[in-house]
Amino acid sequence: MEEKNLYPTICPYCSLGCGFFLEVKEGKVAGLSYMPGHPVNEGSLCPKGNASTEVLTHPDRLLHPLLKTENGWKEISWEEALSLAAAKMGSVLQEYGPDALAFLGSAKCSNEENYLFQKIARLLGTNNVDNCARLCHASTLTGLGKSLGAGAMTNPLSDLENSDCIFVVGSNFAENHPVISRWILRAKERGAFVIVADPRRTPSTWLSDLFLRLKPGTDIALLNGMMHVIVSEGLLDREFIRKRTRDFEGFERILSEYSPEAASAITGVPAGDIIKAAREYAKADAAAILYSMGITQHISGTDNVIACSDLALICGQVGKKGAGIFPLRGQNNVQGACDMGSLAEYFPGYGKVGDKEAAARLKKIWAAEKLSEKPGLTTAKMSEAARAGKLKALYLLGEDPVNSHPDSLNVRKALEKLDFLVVQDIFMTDTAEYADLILPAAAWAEKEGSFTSTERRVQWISRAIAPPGEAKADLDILLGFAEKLGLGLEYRDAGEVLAEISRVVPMYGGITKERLLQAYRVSWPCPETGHPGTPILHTERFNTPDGLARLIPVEYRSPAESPDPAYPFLLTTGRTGLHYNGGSMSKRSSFLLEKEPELFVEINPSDAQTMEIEEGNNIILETRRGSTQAKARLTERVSRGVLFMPFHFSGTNMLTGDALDREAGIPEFKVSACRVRRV
Amino acid sequence: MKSKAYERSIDPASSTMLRKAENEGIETAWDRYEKQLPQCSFGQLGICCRNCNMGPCRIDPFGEGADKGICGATADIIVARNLLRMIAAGAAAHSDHARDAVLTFKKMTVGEAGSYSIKDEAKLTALAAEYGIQVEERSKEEIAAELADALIAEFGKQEGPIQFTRRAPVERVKLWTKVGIDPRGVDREIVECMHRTHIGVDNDPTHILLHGLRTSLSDGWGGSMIATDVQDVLFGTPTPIKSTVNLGVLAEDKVNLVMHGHESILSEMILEASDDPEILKLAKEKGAKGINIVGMCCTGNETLMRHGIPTAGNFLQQELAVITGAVEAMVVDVQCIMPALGTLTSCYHTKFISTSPKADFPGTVRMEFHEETAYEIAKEIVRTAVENYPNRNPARVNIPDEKQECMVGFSAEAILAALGGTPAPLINAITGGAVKGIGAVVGCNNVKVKHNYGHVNLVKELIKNNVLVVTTGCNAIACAEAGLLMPEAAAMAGDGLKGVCEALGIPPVLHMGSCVDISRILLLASAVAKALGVDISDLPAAGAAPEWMSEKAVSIGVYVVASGVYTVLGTVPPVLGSSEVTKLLTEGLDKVVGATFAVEPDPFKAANLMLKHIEGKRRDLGLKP
Amino acid sequence: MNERIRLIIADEKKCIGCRACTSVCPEGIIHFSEEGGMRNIQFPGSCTLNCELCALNCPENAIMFLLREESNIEENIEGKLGGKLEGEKKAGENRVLLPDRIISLKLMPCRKCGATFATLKEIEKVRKAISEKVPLPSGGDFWMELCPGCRRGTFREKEAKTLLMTRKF
Amino acid sequence: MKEVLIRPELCMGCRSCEIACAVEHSESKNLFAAIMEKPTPQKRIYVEYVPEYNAAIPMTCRHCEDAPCTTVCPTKALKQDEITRVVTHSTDLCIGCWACSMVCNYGVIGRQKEARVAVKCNLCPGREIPACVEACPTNALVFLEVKKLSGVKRTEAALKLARGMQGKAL
Amino acid sequence: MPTAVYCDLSRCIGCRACELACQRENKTSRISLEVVEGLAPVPVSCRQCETPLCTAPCPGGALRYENGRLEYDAEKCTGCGLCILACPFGAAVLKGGVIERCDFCPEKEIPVCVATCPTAALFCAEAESFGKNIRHRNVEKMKKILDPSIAAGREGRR
Repeated sequence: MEEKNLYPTICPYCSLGCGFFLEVKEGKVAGLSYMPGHPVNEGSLCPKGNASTEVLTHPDRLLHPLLKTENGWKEISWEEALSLAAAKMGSVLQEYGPDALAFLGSAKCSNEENYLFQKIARLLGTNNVDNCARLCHASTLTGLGKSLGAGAMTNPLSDLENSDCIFVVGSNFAENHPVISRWILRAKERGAFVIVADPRRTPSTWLSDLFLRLKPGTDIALLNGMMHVIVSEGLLDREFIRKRTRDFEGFERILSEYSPEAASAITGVPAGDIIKAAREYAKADAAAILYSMGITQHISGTDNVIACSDLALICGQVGKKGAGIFPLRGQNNVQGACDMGSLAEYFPGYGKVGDKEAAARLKKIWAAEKLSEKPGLTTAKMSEAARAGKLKALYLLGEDPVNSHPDSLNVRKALEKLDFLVVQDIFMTDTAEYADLILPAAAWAEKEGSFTSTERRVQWISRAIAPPGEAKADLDILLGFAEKLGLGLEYRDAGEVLAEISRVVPMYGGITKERLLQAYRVSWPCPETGHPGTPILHTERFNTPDGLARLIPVEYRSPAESPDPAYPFLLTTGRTGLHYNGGSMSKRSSFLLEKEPELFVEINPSDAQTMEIEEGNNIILETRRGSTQAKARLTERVSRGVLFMPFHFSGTNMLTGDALDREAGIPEFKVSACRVRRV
Repeated sequence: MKSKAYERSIDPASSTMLRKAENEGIETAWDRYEKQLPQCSFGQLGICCRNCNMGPCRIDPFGEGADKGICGATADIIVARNLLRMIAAGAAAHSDHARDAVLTFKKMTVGEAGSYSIKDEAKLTALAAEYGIQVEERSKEEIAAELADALIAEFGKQEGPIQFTRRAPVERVKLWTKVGIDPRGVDREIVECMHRTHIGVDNDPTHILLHGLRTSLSDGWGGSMIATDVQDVLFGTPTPIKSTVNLGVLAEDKVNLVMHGHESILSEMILEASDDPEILKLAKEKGAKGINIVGMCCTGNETLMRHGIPTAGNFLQQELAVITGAVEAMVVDVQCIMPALGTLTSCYHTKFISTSPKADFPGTVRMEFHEETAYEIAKEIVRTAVENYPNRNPARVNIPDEKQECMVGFSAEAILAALGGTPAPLINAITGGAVKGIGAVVGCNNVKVKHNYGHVNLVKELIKNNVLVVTTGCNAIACAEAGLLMPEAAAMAGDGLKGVCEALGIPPVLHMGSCVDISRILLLASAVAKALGVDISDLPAAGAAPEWMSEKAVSIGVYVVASGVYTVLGTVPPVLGSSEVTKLLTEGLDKVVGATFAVEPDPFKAANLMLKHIEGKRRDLGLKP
Repeated sequence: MNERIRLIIADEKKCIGCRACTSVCPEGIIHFSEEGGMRNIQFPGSCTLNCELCALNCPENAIMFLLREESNIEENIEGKLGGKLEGEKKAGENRVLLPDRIISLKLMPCRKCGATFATLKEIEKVRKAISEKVPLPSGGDFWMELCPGCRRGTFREKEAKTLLMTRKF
Repeated sequence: MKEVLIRPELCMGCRSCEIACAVEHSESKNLFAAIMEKPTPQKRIYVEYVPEYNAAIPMTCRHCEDAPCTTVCPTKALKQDEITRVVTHSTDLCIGCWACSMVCNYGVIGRQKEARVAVKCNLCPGREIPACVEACPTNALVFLEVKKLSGVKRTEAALKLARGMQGKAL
Repeated sequence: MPTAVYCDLSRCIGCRACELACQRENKTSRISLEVVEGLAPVPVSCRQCETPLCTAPCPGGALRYENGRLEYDAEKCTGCGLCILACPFGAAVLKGGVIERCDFCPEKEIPVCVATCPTAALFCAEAESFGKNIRHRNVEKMKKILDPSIAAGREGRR
């Protein structure tokens, strides 16, 4: 057998940060090997992980910088491309001021790249920088930030095995983060009680001991109902509340309206089940809450997150082994992109834009004369501004807003309206079709850099193979772009960028390339060299000024849209096990595509019967924003009156609304009123 | 499901008592056995180990579960270790019995054992000669004192052979030395057994078993043989005598005192005390026509063969004697005494008197026995029995009618005497083919076998085939009860044996004593072998223990085999869990000591195995088939 | 070695239509097609290849070769096949050129999905082989009437049924 | 129907049931002969140990209604009697595919290695009481109808109560 | 060692990583997973029967039961496909004249489907280990209903 070299790497798909080895033969990827020693996945990989190498070798990869001309795309040199980009952006800056520029970072790119990207934006004088975390977990940042002082997962995933009760709400982990099932099952083997609250009967619910089938968007009612039970039955951890939290008094009052019966009326979950769930959660020695986009992607997303946090706090289920709050992030570096300040309202390390002190600190390190003090535009606002003509130029780093953002018709309009659009990606996307300039980037294994997984684990990926064609590492492209802009950013490699990051971002203080290469498993906060990292947060104090967590009462609000006679169905969206987000990667895997080739909609068989829809029929779905066609899939997974569509295929987000969470600006992907008819 | 009384014993007297027990709601060993069923399979196969407190460990005999103990011991190791411990315990029982006899003997020589005296001077002189003790011009007490010291020294002998082992044919001794199993002092060997079986010492099954052979030899040719010979010197070497056996020997109108256990030291004194006029007078006063002393088990064998004292039964009849309701006192010393007697005697008027400093039981009247005041204590014991006579409830008395005459007391010396002072007639009978060979049938009773069924049928089958049977222990009593110990039983024998018995006026089954007296059988075998000029293993002889149960029997079995006698066991020893040990015992030992074990619960088939073996040996010796 | 023309003679009675010959033929000159519930195996009349892979791989020994030059070829063929073969005899030569032969075998439709999946003869052979190995009672080999896909499906459904019995949610 | 019911609180973990089962399903039905037999006799009851409680639980076929093992068995080697509900297994028909073992919710379908077939409890045909039950020294295994067992348990509980009351009265 | 790839169905989440891994390793996926009614995922692959029916009609001895396992010799395979017709599970397919069935990924330490399974539902083991696992799980369940007083009692017995 020929010699194959094994390169350790981290899966480029979701945020768990699973490790595996790339088999490289003669500079080409020959396959992958499992890594049983990796602390997150213990060698296992979900289907997407298994298909990840197909991305590297796919013929659709962008190989050259492309310029849009009247005769279609024209290959140009890097020199031309970067000069053009700098010139165009520069002229917009001159003509309309910095806030006519916007930068959309990528949760798929490394910490170093995101850092550099936002640094470029901020040095140019704008805070119009954001990333797709806005679409999934912005509410976690704001919600947990408010209550606990840190918007991140409190415990490592493997710690789930120490939990005695796992409460999963709004997360179909079994399909979206399959490896988590491993840890949940391990907890179950030890006798843990698993509660899953979801409107759909997903594979995650198969693993549960108690399934709460709530109506979409009624999470707060459920959580408040549970807390009502806990308070009225005296199951709360009074000592924890006294020592570690504040504002309990006001908090307690609001719960009185959420008796299990009242909660049951809103959520559709039997009152008995709410009581049972509350008791199991509160009585467990260590209980964990897992949540994901079923909590965050609502207009009440931030409140939903706070409700989860409240539940954990009143039961004292935070800051110890097996107990904590586990927001399951989406992208492989969504945590890192946020940490790096790829956010309109936060500097790197979560210094608030507008906070003089934070700005001063940054100015000093960056040797910048001044930084904008005005919070920038979030993704949705960018689209709005572009449509209004206020935003002129946009630099997209590995993003596909046409597919991944809600209300895609409006997104398309916005993109059309732009004067100049640069798209830096590895594949041609629907969004890239609108670009003026396309820059071919390197995929994850073709470059180096650090990535921060959902459990705050910072891991280093080394370059295993060269990028195809003329494609370049994002970092190199950005450095070239900055040079053309005359920003004078001089870094030799990602390691040097990380060295600066460790000075700028306090919790990365002790994280260096050398350290990550030795043991690719450091969890932040790691404030200084030699610090072992912090797998479990909040063990002693919370990250708030007084060290106490806040108990914040939240009220149930009905979703922005509810089914009505005109639009009688409630449409919810999510992911399937085989595809990933916009699908620009997963749909390029022949296998994944073969198994899940097209857009489908899950509909309850009895609804289907009423509508005379049969398995496999093409049906048209319409919302107030648009319509799309999909294959009907009849299944008991969804209850009557509910439809489910994955968002991997273009079409789904034509239907979703653009109602936003007022604090985090996250769109309500999860609930839309919808009507259905056969083709 | 309770078995019927007639299914439990072939002896009508015993069946009668079992029915009585059932009617009275009395529990016996058979009932307790049935409550134990099914018995633990791990135990039956010998594959559980409790030698350390990491355990208990056990091996799955069907290979699905554990194949090793915690320390790593395999089934083979565990079985071998357990077997060695059984041997050690059996050897300890015999040799400790012997020690008591020798110590009494020693005390007697210094005048501390008041009432004991030397009854067989000839044997004393012979033994002294064996030990090279000067006999000329010395008083018998002087000789005895020196002999006693020499015998006491045998127990703790660290190096060098036990003197009595040299009674074996030279070839045998050579073989033992070659294999490395020529025994040292029995105390040392037993201690070494316990050491070897401690966790982490000896873990090679063959190596362990070789020490088992050695230990058992130190019992057979040491402990047991010393016990026999010293008791002969003290109480007389048995000579043929007639008596009666079975439960019917209990007397309806006399004070019945049952002596149960193994040591003669006690029984001899009780016999003397029962003749005390004072006591006899008391008995009369209490309304009894006299005092009826009867034996039970091996104490029974001892008094039977030395004094013709009737014997009430063997091991499994101990409870039945009490159940007659006619026993005033059950006096026990050591070995094979069921603790159940405590509860049982409390259901009747019987006094359960324990006497040994070593052995006490629940529900006993304690009357500890010491040589210095032996007679006084014995008298006190008999008095207690007599005084208990009025408490007897005649309504509950039911003494079976069955009693059987028997001729007993064939010590090796007595057999020689019966043959006219030389083994020649026997040798001639064997070489001539009238007697095919010698069968040694011994051993206990065991509830797993219908009481006496194995014993009696096996013996009958052997004599029918012209095999002269020598017997000891519970088998001897079983044979006696079946009438096989009468010269008239020759009628049941084959023609050849019948002729020899009729000519000599002896029974076809010769009673050689208690279980400790199997040493007498070894001596007889040695004598015959020497006369034929061969090793014991060449003799047309075989052994059997059809109903064995005790650890003593294990030790006996092993020393008999180690001495060269093929032995058939009637109940399965706890070794089958190890194929290696089983193979060694049933095949491998032939290469080591020229004899092996066989297991055959069916007495007829067992007899066949023995006959086949005897025929084989005859063929090897070139004798007429 | 001279290129010799050999006649391929396939025995219609023996052939079960397994297609082993079609898959091993290095030149792919044995074809098969399925239509109208029949599987047709098309053998060329002759073959110039110096191989006998199709004959070697035929599980029923239904294929044999004859050299065209062999004498009394008609007899040979007739003798071996027990029937008369229609061949073209060239004038003046004792040679036969056989036309392409098609063996048509009836296909079995899957009882569940209706798709044909094997010839009746194949099924019969396999049934017999199985019953010699395991004494299945009649109807004990229900799966023989299903296509492999439906067998998987049936088994899957059975397992799923047992799983759903224990699954609460 | 009568079932082999388990009273874990009485189980000493002696594994007598396992051995009795293997012996009963041997050629000779005799312990000493069975251990030498080939193929090795196989038990169909399993004593599982619960370390936390230092207790053991014997597990054997429950003869489920609508038994999953019979559903998936392709060759009908596993069959359920319609009336008695006893699930039996024919070694002749078994092809050793272990589909049954995959769906058995109690994990009590074992494997005869040498014969390469499944083995499972057949409630000892020809015996009034299954060997395992008979072998149990503490009556942790009983052969009863479920209803009856509840009756037994009630009686026991009542006895316990009564004793407790007596104790107090004294 | 007659082992097979088994699935603990109660753990399977129907993610199909097994199919994908197998396809990557063996070009054709030899394990097939469908989610019945969207609720019950069941992977099907060669059961590695101990009395395999597929060997019965095999003419060339390419499939045979040897050394305690089902052996396949592609050299001897005639590609007649009769084995596929014999299999009750439809667990093998004929592709390019050879039989595609689970052979435990001989080049890997453990079959890739087992290695990749996120929930460890798939495992490669001897047949009897399956029952053992389930029994242990049942013990865990029964433990909860065991009377705690027993535990106390047993302590004394220990």
